[in-house]
Amino acid sequence: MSFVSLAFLVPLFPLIGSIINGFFGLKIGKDRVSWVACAGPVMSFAVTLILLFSTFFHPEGTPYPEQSLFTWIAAGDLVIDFGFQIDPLSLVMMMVVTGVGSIIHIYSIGYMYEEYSYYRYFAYLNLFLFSMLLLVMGNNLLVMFIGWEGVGVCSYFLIGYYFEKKSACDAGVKAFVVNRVGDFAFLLGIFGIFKMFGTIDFTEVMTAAPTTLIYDGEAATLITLALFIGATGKSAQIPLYTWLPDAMEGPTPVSALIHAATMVTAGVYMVVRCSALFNMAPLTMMIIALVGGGTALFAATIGCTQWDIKRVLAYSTVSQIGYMFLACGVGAYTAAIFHLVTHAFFKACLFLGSGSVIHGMHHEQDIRKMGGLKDHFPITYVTFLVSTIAIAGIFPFSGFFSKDEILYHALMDGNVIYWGMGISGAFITAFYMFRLVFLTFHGPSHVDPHVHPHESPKVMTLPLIILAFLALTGGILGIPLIHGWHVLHNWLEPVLAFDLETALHASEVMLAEHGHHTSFAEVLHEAQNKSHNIWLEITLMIFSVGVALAGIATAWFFYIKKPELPGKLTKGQWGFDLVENKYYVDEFYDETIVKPVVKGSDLLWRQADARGVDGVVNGVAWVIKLFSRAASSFQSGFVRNYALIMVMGFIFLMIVSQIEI
Amino acid sequence: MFLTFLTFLPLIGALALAFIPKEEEGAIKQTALAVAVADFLLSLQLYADFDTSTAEMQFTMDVPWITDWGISYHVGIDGISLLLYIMTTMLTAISILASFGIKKHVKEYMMAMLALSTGMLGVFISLDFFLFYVFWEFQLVPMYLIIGVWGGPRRIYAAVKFFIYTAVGSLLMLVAIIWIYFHFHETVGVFTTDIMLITQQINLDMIEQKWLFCAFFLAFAIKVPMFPFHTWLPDAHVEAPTAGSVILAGVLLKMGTYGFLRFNLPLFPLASVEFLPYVCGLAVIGIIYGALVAMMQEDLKKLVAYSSVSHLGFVMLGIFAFNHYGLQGALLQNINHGITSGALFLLVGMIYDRRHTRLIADFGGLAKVIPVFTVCFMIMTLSSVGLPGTNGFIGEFLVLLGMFQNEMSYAIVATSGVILAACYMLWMFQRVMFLEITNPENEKLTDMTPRELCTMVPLILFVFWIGFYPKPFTKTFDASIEHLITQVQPEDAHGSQDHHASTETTIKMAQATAVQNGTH
Amino acid sequence: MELLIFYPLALVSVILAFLVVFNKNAIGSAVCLIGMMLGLAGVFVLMQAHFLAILQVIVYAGAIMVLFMFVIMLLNLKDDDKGWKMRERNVWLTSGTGVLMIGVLYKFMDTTAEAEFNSPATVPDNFGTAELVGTSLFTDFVLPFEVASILLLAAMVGAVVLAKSKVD
Amino acid sequence: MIAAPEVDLISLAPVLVLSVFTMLVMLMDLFIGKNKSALVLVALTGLLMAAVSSFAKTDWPVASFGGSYVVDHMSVFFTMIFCLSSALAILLSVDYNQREKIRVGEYYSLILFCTVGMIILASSTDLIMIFLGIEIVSLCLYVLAGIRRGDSRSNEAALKYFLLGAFATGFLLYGMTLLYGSTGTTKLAGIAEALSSGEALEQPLLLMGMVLLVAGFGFKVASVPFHMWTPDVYQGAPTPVTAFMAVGPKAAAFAAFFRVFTEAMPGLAPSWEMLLSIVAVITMFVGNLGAIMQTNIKRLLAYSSISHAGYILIAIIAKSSLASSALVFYMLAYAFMTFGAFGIVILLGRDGKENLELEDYSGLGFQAPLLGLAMSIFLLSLGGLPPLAGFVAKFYIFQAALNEGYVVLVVLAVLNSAISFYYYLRVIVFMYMKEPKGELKVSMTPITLLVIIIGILGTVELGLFPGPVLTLAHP
Amino acid sequence: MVPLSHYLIFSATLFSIGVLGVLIRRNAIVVFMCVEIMLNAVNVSLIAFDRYMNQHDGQIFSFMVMCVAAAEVSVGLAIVIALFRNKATVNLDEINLMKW
Repeated sequence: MSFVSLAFLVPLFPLIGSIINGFFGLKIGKDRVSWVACAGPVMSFAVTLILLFSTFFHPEGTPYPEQSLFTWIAAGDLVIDFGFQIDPLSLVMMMVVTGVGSIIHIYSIGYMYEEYSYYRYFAYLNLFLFSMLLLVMGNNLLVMFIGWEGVGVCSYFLIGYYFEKKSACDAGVKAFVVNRVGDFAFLLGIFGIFKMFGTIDFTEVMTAAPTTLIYDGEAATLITLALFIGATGKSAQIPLYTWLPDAMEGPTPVSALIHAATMVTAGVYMVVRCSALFNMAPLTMMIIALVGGGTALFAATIGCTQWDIKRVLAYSTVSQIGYMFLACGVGAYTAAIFHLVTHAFFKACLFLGSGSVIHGMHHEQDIRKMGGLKDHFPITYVTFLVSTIAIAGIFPFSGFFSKDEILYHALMDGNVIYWGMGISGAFITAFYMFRLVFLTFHGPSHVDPHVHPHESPKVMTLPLIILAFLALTGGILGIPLIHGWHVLHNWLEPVLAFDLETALHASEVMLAEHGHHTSFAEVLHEAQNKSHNIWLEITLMIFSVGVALAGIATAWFFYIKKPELPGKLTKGQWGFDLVENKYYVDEFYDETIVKPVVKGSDLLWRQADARGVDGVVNGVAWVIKLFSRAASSFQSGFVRNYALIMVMGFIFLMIVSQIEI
Repeated sequence: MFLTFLTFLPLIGALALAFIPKEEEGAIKQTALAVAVADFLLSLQLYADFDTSTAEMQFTMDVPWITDWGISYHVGIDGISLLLYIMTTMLTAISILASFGIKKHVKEYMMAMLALSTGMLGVFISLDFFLFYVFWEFQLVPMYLIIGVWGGPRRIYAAVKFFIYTAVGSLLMLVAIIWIYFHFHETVGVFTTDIMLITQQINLDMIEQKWLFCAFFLAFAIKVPMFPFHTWLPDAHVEAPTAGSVILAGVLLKMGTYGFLRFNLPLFPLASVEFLPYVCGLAVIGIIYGALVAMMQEDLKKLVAYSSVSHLGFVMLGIFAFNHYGLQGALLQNINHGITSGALFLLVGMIYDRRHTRLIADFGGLAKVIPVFTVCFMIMTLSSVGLPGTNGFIGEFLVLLGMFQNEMSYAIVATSGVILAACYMLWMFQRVMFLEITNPENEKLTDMTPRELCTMVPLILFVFWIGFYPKPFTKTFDASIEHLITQVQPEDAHGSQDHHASTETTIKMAQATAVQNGTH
Repeated sequence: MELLIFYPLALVSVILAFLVVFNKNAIGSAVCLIGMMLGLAGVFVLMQAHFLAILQVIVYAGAIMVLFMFVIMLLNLKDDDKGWKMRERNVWLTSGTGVLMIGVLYKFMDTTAEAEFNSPATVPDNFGTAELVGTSLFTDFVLPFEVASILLLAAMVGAVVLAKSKVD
Repeated sequence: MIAAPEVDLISLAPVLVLSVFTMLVMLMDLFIGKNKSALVLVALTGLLMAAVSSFAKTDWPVASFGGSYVVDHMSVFFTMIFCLSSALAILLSVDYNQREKIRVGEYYSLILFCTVGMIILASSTDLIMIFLGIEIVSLCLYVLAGIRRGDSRSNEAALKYFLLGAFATGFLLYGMTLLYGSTGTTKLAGIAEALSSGEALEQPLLLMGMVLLVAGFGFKVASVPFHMWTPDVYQGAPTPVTAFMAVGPKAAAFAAFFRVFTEAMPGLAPSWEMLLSIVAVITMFVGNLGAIMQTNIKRLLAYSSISHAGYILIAIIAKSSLASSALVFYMLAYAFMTFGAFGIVILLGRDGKENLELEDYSGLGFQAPLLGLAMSIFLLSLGGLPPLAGFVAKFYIFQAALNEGYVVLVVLAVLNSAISFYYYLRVIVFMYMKEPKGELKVSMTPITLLVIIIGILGTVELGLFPGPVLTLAHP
Repeated sequence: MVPLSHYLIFSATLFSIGVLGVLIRRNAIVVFMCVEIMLNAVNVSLIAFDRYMNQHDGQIFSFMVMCVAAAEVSVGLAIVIALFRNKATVNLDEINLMKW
């Protein structure tokens, strides 16, 4: 018996939890709700572990097992199974999702306990896990797409959890709609893949990709571009990132789980999952790298100016995911996944920490009204600091390893521009993260005297400790330098293996068939000549740690040493205003897309539809009525009129008959 | 014979109702419901006995009717009509259950509903042009009465508009039918109105096909309704009583798409291919336009009505994809739309019964007061949005996939409709269900009654059933779709390569384009 | 020669017809009508339709017109019909129609004048006599003749129904 | 020596039988007392006998009286329709006459006289006979329209009808004269022969004669622009007479119209097709458009009958034997629907108040459900909704026209059908969708109900199972 | 010898005068008299045709026309009388109870 047949249990447990809580949550009481809710992810985690261990013994070189539950859609030659794929990549994601998910579920018990619709929260959260697991486990694009949209909708519900707040609702809708824009492109990508491959099964597509697509061909570029746009929607990249900061309207654990650790990284996962396609499209790769790097830098700058503790973290998330895409863009998929994992740890911890603070501060989120909290929140402070150091990339915290791997690959496989963007982003990251720490936990207290800050209960701090520990040690997964020690790399190798030579050769053959003799020898040569330069890597590491420290120092200077300085410096600076207002991107979208669409629709309805299209219909009726009035107005009741009309009619017929002959 | 019995059972029921005294409203309601439910349950037998391996008509019955003109009572069901038929019986039962709250003229109302059911069922089973036309027009009358007598304030306007608008279209179809009748006699030598026979043997040249296509198109496009023939729909929906809207959205609109599948494609394959750009263009416009206009609606029913315009655009797109995916998607989307929009109208009707308003602005914060209702509404909203895992997704996906294989550009534009769908549905949902309760009247709302829940539960089940396991539904289509494609295909030989072709040819085509536009 | 008789007769008839239309007095109109009918009788004679000419005088100018006079007297109509004025809003319509009518008439005359009708057949002497007409009436046209009786009967019943004084 | 005239009394049997019964009615009226119900029986018997005797000759077509009278498929079928419509009219009048205190003796005999005229009209193939037939019918109708002598509307209707009718007779007569003048004969067959030789076609007067005939017949069948009398007369005439006028005489006029144009002037077809097409289209439009604004049910039905004349004209234009069957079938279907509808109009009237405004129909559908249903059936059938007689009839006419290739005409007719639904539905709107003003009191007089039931049966039967009648109607 | 066209034109003229009279007179009886002018005009044509074709059909026809005219006059005048009893007028412009 293969353990893979247990795979379906992984998403099933949260689903059951969700259904129980959703339907009976109000009746069974909060305690039972908590149990049911946490049991789901924890059991899933357990099953995932089993699957993980069974995969350790997977014979090399054989395809990874898939579990097909049933034929989902069948239309002609299109057969889509509802199936799961258990391979190293999905297992990594499943571990993250169920692991971090379990922790956050536990945390939520404490955080959400006072809520009336506690059960609803957990029902959503379990449902989210279910969708997320479908996303990562699906063995074809469409199952992935269920999860893809499912997490979107759960995110919508959870962002709008406080549905009485307008801002929360708006944020939810915004998140969903912006995600949908991405989904739109994703769908097109799926269509394109089907058109090219005749299947949407991951294994088949990825196997066929090198020999079916033409390297750098139009089809490859367009499909991957569509997929990538889909990813930008889900993973909050330029230009579709605007929903994520607003998504902070949701409860904080949600931000931790969905908007930091799991869902937003789905885009990265998808790109990695389809790496074979992306490898065929260097143009797309370039775009991905640019967008990723750009986002990393861009979001980081905004992060420096925000005052809401969660928003800072949100922009930080956007920025960190940018790094992951940067990695994808240069073909360093392992690095992307690595960063994804470590980011899940430290960012979840950061969010939960901020949640703890918010909880203890009675839902105060403005860091200007905090300060000096480290005494009130000892555990939170320590864990928060650990994660902050991790994100800043200080050795030997996890963030250091993953980020440096990305930066290294950006320089080696990409170019100095990518690296430049990355490294400047790193500096700013260190700066604004420590700005956050300093403003929140250090310095003088600005706490409202009516608020009595208090540390959170154990059920909340325990997860913090676990996550902080992971953030500290997560780097083990990818210790660099020594070949063979990069656990994650070895682990993912079979999934990401890509034979560029065969692919290029196949492309040459296909092009030749159409009379285009193109040689990809140069590309191949370039790719093969890349070698691991260990000294360069070490240099880069030292440099980037230095940069991070510089960032921390700057933050210290501005916010501890001379706390009055930032205010003075930024006052009246248009540049600062620009950044503080997030480059007015939201306003820009509002003016260029939302408002025109709304106004246009209104016009369309009131003018085009009601007056135009329906106007024609009613106009016809009106004309008929008019004619009708005319027709009966001849009926004057006077006999001689009638006779007159008869004569006129006769004459008319006379004339007609004369014309005819 | 069984089919005939099923079809006329509601009418018999309606006649039986005539003998129950007016005052005994309870008995009337129960009898009507019993008849409708019995009809539904019995119609399931059709599904059980249906042979999915053949595209032949099944359960046929062919009795000479007007022999002088070669008209016969010829009925039967194939994969295209089976599910529509069963859905009709189901929605009839549900709408009758949903109309128990009706206040005035209960007896007449129930009679009209049952008569309407017979009319609609007849449309789906008719295999004779004359018979088809009879049913097609016949069902207008009960629907007209349902809107006009039991509808809202502007009911008369809406009812008359509905009737006349539809009649205008179908009368031109009548002309076309007669024309075909004579043409068939001239070319084949038989006076007949048998659809099967004519479909098999008719031989029309391009010009003739074009004209006839247009005549049929108008009739069906109005019924669907396609942009720009859609304006009767919002009015009819807004004014119709709940059950009327359910039937209207659930079944009546399907007659249009059914007509395309049954007549336009098989009879006029050349013209269908010729007009593909226009029809698809209109469908795509309908998708976008319906969505945009729906976004601005202030009335819940109107919003759902415009969303129907948008959804039916998808169905049309699927039909004109001319391939298995598209057609399957279209057929499934037909069913989906019946379930989802039907449910949405039911839900809107429920809050209308409580608040006597449908204006979105009058609501807000309902989620807190009526949670069960909110959940149902949410599920249907998401189904309407086309969330994967619900029925809406499967249909839209297949349609768009099919169209993408055929004509990429339409599919791309149409796909953007899914974004807009999210916009208008969620925005509406937010304004109705979320936010603070602004209107104190909303605080006193009561949640769904068991009866109302009874109407919703089957629909919700279908939403997820089709969403996760559509096979029992799609398998009924397969043979018929294959058959339909072969009917359209022969004339479509060169164009068909890229839509029906195997993966290899698709790849080759794509490669050729890649070469032409390649970056090298 | 015949033209010399035809023209005056025709002229007089036309003038009398006009007088019927333009006479302000109903009695006057009736008298003119009688005159016109007599004129027509003359024209009939000119065409050798003697029998019809006699009938014209007896039935038309005699019986029918007497009935007219009788009713006019009976109703004791005053000169409430002031001439031939028409309702003003129809002036333009009527005049337009008149113009067109004249056009049609012109067209008619034009075509008739242009048409080369065969010169009249040489008719036997007894053409138009009661004998020949009667023979025709009782042989070829016996059915119309009989049917006319139904017509007259029906008319009689009708006239009685409507004109009976007692309303019951 | 006078040659013995060719007399074929057997061909003439229905006319003779009916004439005899007519006189019988008149005579009996004088001798039986106050209770006149026996007259109804006699009249109905007469009509029945006439209908039966129309089958005295079965080897159709039989021409007699030197080609001025014919017994053929059309004439026999029309005779049946006339007898049916007159019988229905008489039945419809029984209660009405009692209510309105109309002298029944003359009334019935006039209807019978009129029927005689109609039979003559439909069977004649001689211009003189046709002229006489038309005059018999018209004279009876003038009187019938004005038979409610105390009612000024009735008077007015009679006067209008009479003056315009006489005026139109002038046109008709002039047309016949010119036709006679250009062909030298009054027999339809002779005219056709003369025209077929081609020489007569050159006659300049022929065309004018044809136009005059269109005008003359157009008046009788109430086609635009010679329809002006219709609404007023239909409204003013007693309701049973209106129903009668709308069916019997109209059918007769159409029969003659059809005969004259298709049998006598096939050679001129290109020109009169054109004219009639124009007339038909205008008629349909004016009829339907005019009806939309009406608030009086009788006026509404009058306009509706105008529009129906337009549809029927299409059958004349199509002029095939299929068209003649279509014409016959249409008139039969029309008879059932119209009598049914007018029956309900009569039922709704009461002493002193006829309740003819649409407002008076408010709530009828729910207060008298069966009557409402019946009225809906008649109106929808008039509109041409399947599966009712009106639909099959229209279907038949469209068939005939399409078979001859008149697509545009049919499309226009079909559009008109759609327009017509508007006002038919309007009545239904009043019956079902408006609140009643007060309590409706409908006196269910049995004989009128009988007519309505016959109407329903006919309408539904012809709609659902037209087979047998179609077989009969097709030569 | 008078040409046929003369008779026809004469007849047409009279017919037109009759039509004119119908259109412009208000007195119902006079209007009816104008109709009689029209019928007479037709009779002229009929007999003229007869004369020129040496037939009797036209004369029979005009005989029937006279017959019909007589019948019409009796009915018509009866109608006028009936109307006059109710409304005491024969002015056509005052007789328009029913219109539109």
